[in-house]
Amino acid sequence: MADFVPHTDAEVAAMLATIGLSSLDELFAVIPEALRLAGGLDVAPGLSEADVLDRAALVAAANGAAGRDLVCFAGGGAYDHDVPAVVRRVAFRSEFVTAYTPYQPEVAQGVLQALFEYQTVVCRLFGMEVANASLYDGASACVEAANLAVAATGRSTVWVSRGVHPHWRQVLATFAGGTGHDLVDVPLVDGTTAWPDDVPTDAPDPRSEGRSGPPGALLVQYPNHLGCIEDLAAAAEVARRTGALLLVACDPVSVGLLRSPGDHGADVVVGEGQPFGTPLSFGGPYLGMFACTRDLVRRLPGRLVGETVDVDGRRAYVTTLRTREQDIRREKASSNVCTNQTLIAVAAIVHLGWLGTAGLREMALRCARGTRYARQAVLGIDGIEPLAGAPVLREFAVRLPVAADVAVERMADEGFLAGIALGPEYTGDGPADGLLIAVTERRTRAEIDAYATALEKVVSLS
Amino acid sequence: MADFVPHTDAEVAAMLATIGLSSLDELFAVIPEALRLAGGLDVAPGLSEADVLDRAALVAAANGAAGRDLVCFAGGGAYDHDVPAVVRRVAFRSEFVTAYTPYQPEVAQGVLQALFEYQTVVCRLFGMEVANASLYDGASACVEAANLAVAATGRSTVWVSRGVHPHWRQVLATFAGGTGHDLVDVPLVDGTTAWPDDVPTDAPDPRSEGRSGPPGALLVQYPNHLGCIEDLAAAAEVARRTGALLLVACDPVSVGLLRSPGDHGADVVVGEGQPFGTPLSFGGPYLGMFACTRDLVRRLPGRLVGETVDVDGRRAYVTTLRTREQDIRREKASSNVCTNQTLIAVAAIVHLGWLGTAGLREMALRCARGTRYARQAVLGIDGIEPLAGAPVLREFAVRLPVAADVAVERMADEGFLAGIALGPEYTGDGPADGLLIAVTERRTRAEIDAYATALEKVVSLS
Amino acid sequence: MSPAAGGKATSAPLMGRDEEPTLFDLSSPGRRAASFRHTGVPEWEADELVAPEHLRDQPAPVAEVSERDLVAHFTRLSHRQYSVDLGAYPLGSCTMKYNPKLCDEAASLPGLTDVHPAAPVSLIQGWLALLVDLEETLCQVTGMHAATLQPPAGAAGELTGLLLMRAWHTWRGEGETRRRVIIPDSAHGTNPASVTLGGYQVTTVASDERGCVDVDALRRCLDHDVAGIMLTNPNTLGLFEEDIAEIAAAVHEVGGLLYYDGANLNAILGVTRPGDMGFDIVHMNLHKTFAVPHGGGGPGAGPVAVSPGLAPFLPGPRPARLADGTFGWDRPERSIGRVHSWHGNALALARAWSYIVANGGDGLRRVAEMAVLNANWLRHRLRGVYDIPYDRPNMHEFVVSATGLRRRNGLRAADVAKRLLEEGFHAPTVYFPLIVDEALMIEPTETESLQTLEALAEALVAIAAGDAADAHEAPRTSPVRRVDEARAARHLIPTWDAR
Amino acid sequence: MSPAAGGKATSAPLMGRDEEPTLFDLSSPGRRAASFRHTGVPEWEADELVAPEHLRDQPAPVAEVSERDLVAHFTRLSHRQYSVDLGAYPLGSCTMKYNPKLCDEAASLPGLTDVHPAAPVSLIQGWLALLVDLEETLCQVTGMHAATLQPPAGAAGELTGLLLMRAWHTWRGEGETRRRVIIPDSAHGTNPASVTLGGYQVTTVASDERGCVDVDALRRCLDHDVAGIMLTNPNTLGLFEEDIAEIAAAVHEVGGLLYYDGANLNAILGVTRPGDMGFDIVHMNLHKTFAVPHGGGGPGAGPVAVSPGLAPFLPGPRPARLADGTFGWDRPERSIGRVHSWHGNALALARAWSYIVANGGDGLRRVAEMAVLNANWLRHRLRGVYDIPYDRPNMHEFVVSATGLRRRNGLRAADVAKRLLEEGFHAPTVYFPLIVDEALMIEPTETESLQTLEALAEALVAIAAGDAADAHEAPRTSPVRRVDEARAARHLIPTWDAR
Ligand SMILES: Cc1ncc(COP(=O)(O)O)c(C=O)c1O
Ligand SMILES: Cc1ncc(COP(=O)(O)O)c(C=O)c1O
Repeated sequence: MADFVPHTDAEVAAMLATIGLSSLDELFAVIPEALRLAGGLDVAPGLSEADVLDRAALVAAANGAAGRDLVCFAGGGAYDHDVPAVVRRVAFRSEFVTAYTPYQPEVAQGVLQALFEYQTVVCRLFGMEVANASLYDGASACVEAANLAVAATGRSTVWVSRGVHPHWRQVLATFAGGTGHDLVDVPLVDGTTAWPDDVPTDAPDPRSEGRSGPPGALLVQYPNHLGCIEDLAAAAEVARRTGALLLVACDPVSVGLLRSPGDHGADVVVGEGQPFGTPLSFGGPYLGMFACTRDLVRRLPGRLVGETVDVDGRRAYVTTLRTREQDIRREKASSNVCTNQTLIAVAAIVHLGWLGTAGLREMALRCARGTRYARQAVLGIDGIEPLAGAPVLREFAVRLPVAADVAVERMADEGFLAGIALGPEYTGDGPADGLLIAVTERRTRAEIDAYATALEKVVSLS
Repeated sequence: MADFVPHTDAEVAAMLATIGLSSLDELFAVIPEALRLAGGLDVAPGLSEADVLDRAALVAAANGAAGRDLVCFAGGGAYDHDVPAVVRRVAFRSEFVTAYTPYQPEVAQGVLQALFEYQTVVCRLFGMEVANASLYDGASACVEAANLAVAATGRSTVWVSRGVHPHWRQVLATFAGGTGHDLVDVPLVDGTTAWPDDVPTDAPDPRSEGRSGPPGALLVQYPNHLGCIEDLAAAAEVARRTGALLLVACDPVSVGLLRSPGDHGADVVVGEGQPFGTPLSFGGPYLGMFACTRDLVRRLPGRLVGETVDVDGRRAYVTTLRTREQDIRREKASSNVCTNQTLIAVAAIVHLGWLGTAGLREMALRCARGTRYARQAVLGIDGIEPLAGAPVLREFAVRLPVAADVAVERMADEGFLAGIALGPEYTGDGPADGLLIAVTERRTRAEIDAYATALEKVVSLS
Repeated sequence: MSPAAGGKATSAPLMGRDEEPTLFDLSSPGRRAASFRHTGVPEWEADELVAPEHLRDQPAPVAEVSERDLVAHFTRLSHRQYSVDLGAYPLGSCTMKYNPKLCDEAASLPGLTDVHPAAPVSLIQGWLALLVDLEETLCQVTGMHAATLQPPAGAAGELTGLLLMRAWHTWRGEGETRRRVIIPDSAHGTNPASVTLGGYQVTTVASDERGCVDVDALRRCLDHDVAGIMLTNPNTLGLFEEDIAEIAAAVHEVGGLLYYDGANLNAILGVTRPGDMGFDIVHMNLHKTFAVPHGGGGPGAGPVAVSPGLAPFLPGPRPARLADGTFGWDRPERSIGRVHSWHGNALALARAWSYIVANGGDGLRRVAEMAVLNANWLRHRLRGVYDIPYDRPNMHEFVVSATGLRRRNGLRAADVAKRLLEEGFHAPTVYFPLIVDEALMIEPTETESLQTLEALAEALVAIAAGDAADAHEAPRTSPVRRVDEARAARHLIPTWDAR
Repeated sequence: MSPAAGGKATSAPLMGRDEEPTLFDLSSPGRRAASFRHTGVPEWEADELVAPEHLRDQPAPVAEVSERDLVAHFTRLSHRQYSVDLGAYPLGSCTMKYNPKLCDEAASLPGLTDVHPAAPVSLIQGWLALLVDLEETLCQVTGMHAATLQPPAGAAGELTGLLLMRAWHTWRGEGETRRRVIIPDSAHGTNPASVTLGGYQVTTVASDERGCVDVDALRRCLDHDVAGIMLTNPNTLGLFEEDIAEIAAAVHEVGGLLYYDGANLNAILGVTRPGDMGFDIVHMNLHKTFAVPHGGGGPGAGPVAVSPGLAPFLPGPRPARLADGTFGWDRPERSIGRVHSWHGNALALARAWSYIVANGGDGLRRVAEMAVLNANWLRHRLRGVYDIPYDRPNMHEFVVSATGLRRRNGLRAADVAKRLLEEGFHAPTVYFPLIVDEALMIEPTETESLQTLEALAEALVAIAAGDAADAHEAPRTSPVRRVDEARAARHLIPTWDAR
């Protein structure tokens, strides 16, 4: 079995002697007899390194991997982008991987400066002034944004667009169980959020649902879960009118082409940073991006790196405004985030640095081109209709003539991960026929053509 | 296309201006017009990183890889050992990978110390006093050993056991074309070298082949190409009697169990270091190990790292005895080696450090056990006979009832790389029925059983 | 200003002590590293694809560097960063053990990394099997019944656990009446923060002179408005709460639940289990006990395991072993809902899984034994040099105090920490737990050798004998010296553009 | 002596300037890292497997360290090592360009790394295709007809080339009469060494005042006992041998062959070709021109390309494209035989292949252009500060001399080199080529930016203005300072056991 403990028998004996014990069991003498585990753990004996890697390989072989087994057209916050070699070779250097949170800045300038650069680029993409060093994922970033907004406005109602990723809304709901926030669901009309004033008269006014007060925040996704580009100007206007903060969950790739949420007046911009440097990874670790305006900085959740100098006047970085953090504020803290996703943020800044200004735009443009091309091909198939009319960028939703989950299963046999089957909140009471299709810069014309051909075949089976 | 040149157009223009040129073409004005390549290289346009990796993956898919596609029983100086993760993660850190030869020792202590440790372990394994920082491979190490011995003894005849890897003997022959060494082939009898005095009277005495004088060196492989353990004591005795140096090409894994060549009185010990830290790699880069006695150090080819101190008295390492080297001795040099295989030596010392004293022994023991088990199984098959009677350690040769290359092809269909088909120098004038089979610590009983079953099937086909 | 020189290496400590330029300093307009694959997709222009009101006027400025400069920049930054792979990291409460390289490799297999989280179950049988196996093993290790692997860190696990507590009380009709959660004064800061975010009020219970929960004080806090108690055992002083059975009984008696903060689980692997102690909810920090590397501040993984009664409330969907031997998703009956965008920090979970498979049951117990042996040996070694406020057999860590030193030599805990950097070790955790004055919390972990402990002890002894003026200069060996934290907060520069 | 502390990091320059213990210092009897897979093979004892006369009495001592200490040891060593990935490396003649990370990845695909070199052709179609493609491309780049990829480094390529020369002359019946090979006095040391090992005598031809081969002097050397001439063009001064056509004609006229040392090929990629200049045999250093990293001293790859007449002599077996579109091995008719155990440094070849595929024809030309632009710009920038003995348009590198500096300030080339380390750059090649006094040979390569060149120039200018006493102290920033090379040679300590 692999063994990572250096102690030789002689050393153990000597150490026990030093501390006046005669057996290892005596180390645990303070533990009441009744609580001690008799017979040891019922966990299989350890394996050698080679055996562990063989077992892992068996497990890995039992999955359908993008690239290896499947051509991926699924997205929904988890995109099949190319990750350049520099990310794997540089961001995952062991100094970054095996460091703790930078508590001793004198010997942690590597991580600190990388985070400072990451924060800078996050702000540039989102059009914001401050960004934190990361949160867990897109969902937790939404939760923290809502918490911030409620605290800042003193209003516990949050209007949440149904265009926000359903999982993120579910996570918001879970944590609202603790905070007591009142989440109000705002429907989509033809693909984009119908804020109360615009809602057709026959739709229920979310504000009329009883217990809700005026909103402390509006949360909208850009582009939204159906791939549609939300009208942020309109959202900002509603926020202004209601006195709410505008929270935007923003795809960080799309802003390679789209105007930034900050430009539209967003107060907090969050996002899922997975597209930068992180493979699909079965959903994690991903990267919660979080940025806000400067006047909200004292409510910023998580860690923040700032620039300063050392005693000799050398430029240096350090985690700052720590008085916001849970280890100092304890029960008065407005966030409990401690360990975050620093390494994933480092991977993101390496990937972003590789992309550069022109490359990020090109990446977004290529996603948009592939999406346009695929959308044309897919909508050309008999029986497939668009699910929403609003313009899209890198993802689009369609209605199939068959149940979407069935189509996805069949498409897997054809070598494609066809997309994500949409839930009834998007397709209504009818058949679950909604499919969300994402096209990244990796997808070739030949792959898209083959996809459309396969999809045509698959949906024509009864 | 991937582009590793940083120059922007503006920078190129500015630089040209500084040096007083108006176009890039003018940089090459000194090249006579007639020699300039019109129309550029007929090499396909560059590809993006992702496209290059895709192309490489296609190429890689067209091979039969050990582990992925085949269970490997081939050896012959290229063994399918487990390489622990530490080698890939630590030896291939970019500081080691992207450094040049340590010309500035003050900033090259990393490579230098690693090589010093490598040299130490090579000496310990081989029972020698000095080792160099590596040569290209097993073959080049044999060539350098022969060159050293000829120079040291002033005799240009080298007796080469036929038990030495045929490729290595071929390389010896190639380079003897330049040096003019007289290589005398010494046959095997029942698997081990029959040095002249022991040669049955009906075999030709190698010394009687005319032009050859008394040998400057004897070169023997341990264990030899048929896997047999040579009697080094006997070889040493012949060397003593003839006044030749004893050169041993030694498998560095086998000496985990076997007595070291130095123990038997070898003067130079070389070896193929691939088993330590280097995957099969289609044959390279591998690692030429080279060690000798202290009194031969001034003839040691290649680089040598020595311990010293810096001006403050700190322990430090540096390449030493550089006056032996080609860049200083020029035409008087006895070796032209410059770039060697340093990184592979670093990988070897990391792997060896991981194995440790007990682990190296265990690795050798496990190879020997697997070999014993496989040999019993294979020799239990009808029609398969041992090719030689001498005891073996980690590899063995058999005679099949079918041509060995045919068996290898058929076994590939069964998922095995069955071994290496032996040439007529081992099988004689009859059918080419010799197969060399290696068993490493990776091979499980189940794999060996399946191999034997498949082999039985394969040899019973007509 | 002209761009900085990307090939100048004086910021690598090997070469000098200069500042490392930022990516933005290194940028030259028009320079780039990226290349994109050939796809054959029609090359529509941006304005053919996006309506003008949505289209950016200018590309978002990122940086403009060559791949060569990018690599050199981050390589030099890495040389400015301490890590476990360079040396010992006795950061109390953080369990900075060696992270086996084999776990890196296990978690980077394409069959694990390249799997979409929304793929149908037929395509994720390997992942589901791994997660179920990990969940079962973690339950075995903690003595619990079922677990969720979704929480991405310890604090997320805490909050998940508190929401489970709330859901349970609510389901039992006591959602409104149970308003308080008890926390010892030695608790980690995330505990009270999580309690607050869980919608509870914090009641702090004092530690007694032994450094453990004062059971009498605890009894005085207990009432039917108590939802539960959060403890870590061994506690943050590294001491085993010997009265845990009594505590559990008392809390249970008033209808409260016991929450176990698993940050210190490394001490008791295979020795005792939270479930056997009476805990109802347990989170684990896989990035401590199970060798998931810390990544400079994450990602980690904070699974939460529960007793049978709480299983129906776990977040869903949960990976499940189906009757036919395949794997699928299961949504617990009364689930509190998702706590993660997908299924948790899956690759971190895979690392932990591989670590457990490598160690096995016996290996895990040995981990605990050696962690505890190391910590006790080191405490003995430091006796008489540092104050040891609770000088009795500890578990995986112990806390010393610089109070005496401060009085005698003027050396504060922070000075000891900075001096230790000069001696080639990362500093212990300082000023935590809050109940110890000038605290230095030392956790050597099991992967450090006796010789390393001895060297660490020698360094600490030498530091204690040194003088304050000298220590205030420390560290003098690092690429930057003490940084001006006050200035960072006062003149906040959170981005390059804010300079 | 008790073992050293594996977790103390003061030898990492981030943390201090201490010595790093060796693996042997770190060893503790009985400690280990290795683990072996479960195989189920019967566990015979060693003495059941090996006869007593062959069996070792004691295990061969290697080292006894934990995986944790092993990793920390080599990680710290890596921090004591300069590399391209840290900064510029203007080491003349070595072409220390950035090695793209994508090439690392291409060459680590299991389908390339895990292939046995003796596998039958049916199992190596990918490898053979790659090698054939590489060979064809290298022929295109050099203007040659056929190539061998076997030689594992430049010097091995040289010797291979000389043996080809010999085989050709022998085949023509002139094996005995052609005894000399001509080499310019500016040649790299491997050239004369290879000539000697090739069984030839070296005739040195002087360079003229322009730094090029003195054609008249050459003519005087030429006779029918000349087997050939070895040149590099651009030569080691970085100057293009403009008279190459004349040289070629003269050598060919006496029946000699022209050998091209391809170490400087980076300068002329896509611009001009050795084949077009009249060369018959060309070796390439793929670890220079084609971005194979140097690995601290190898592995490299030194393919040799030849004109049609020499192709039948190439080492075999050669990878070949067969008539049916598949690939196989071919043994050239009059092959000199193998020059490598297998097929050359295959993974290095794969790296070079991927580099060429990435750059393409146009990219390779751009490489040459920018390499030459950089070198010329830098030469201009250093004018007036350093002596430039051959101050005319250079190619990819140029040579300056510290002769004047030495006279004025007492600064030698070695001092400039050591001071440059303090300025965050690797030193140029010093004291080579031999024909320049106090030579500093500077090759910036194309992957360094204008800003890096400017910083390098500033450093060199500042150094030239400094004084010798100060420079003699250099380097003061590195973990060790000037090392005592004389002592290393005098009291040779080649292993730990020799201490
Ligand atoms: C005792 C204790 N509890 C909880 C936590 C929080 O864990 P995390 O940082 O993973 O959120 C930590 C770690 O910092 C801890 O030490
Ligand atoms: C001009 C020249 N020729 C030949 C060589 C020898 O190449 P290698 O070191 O690969 O053997 C070198 C490199 O050192 C060189 O610079």
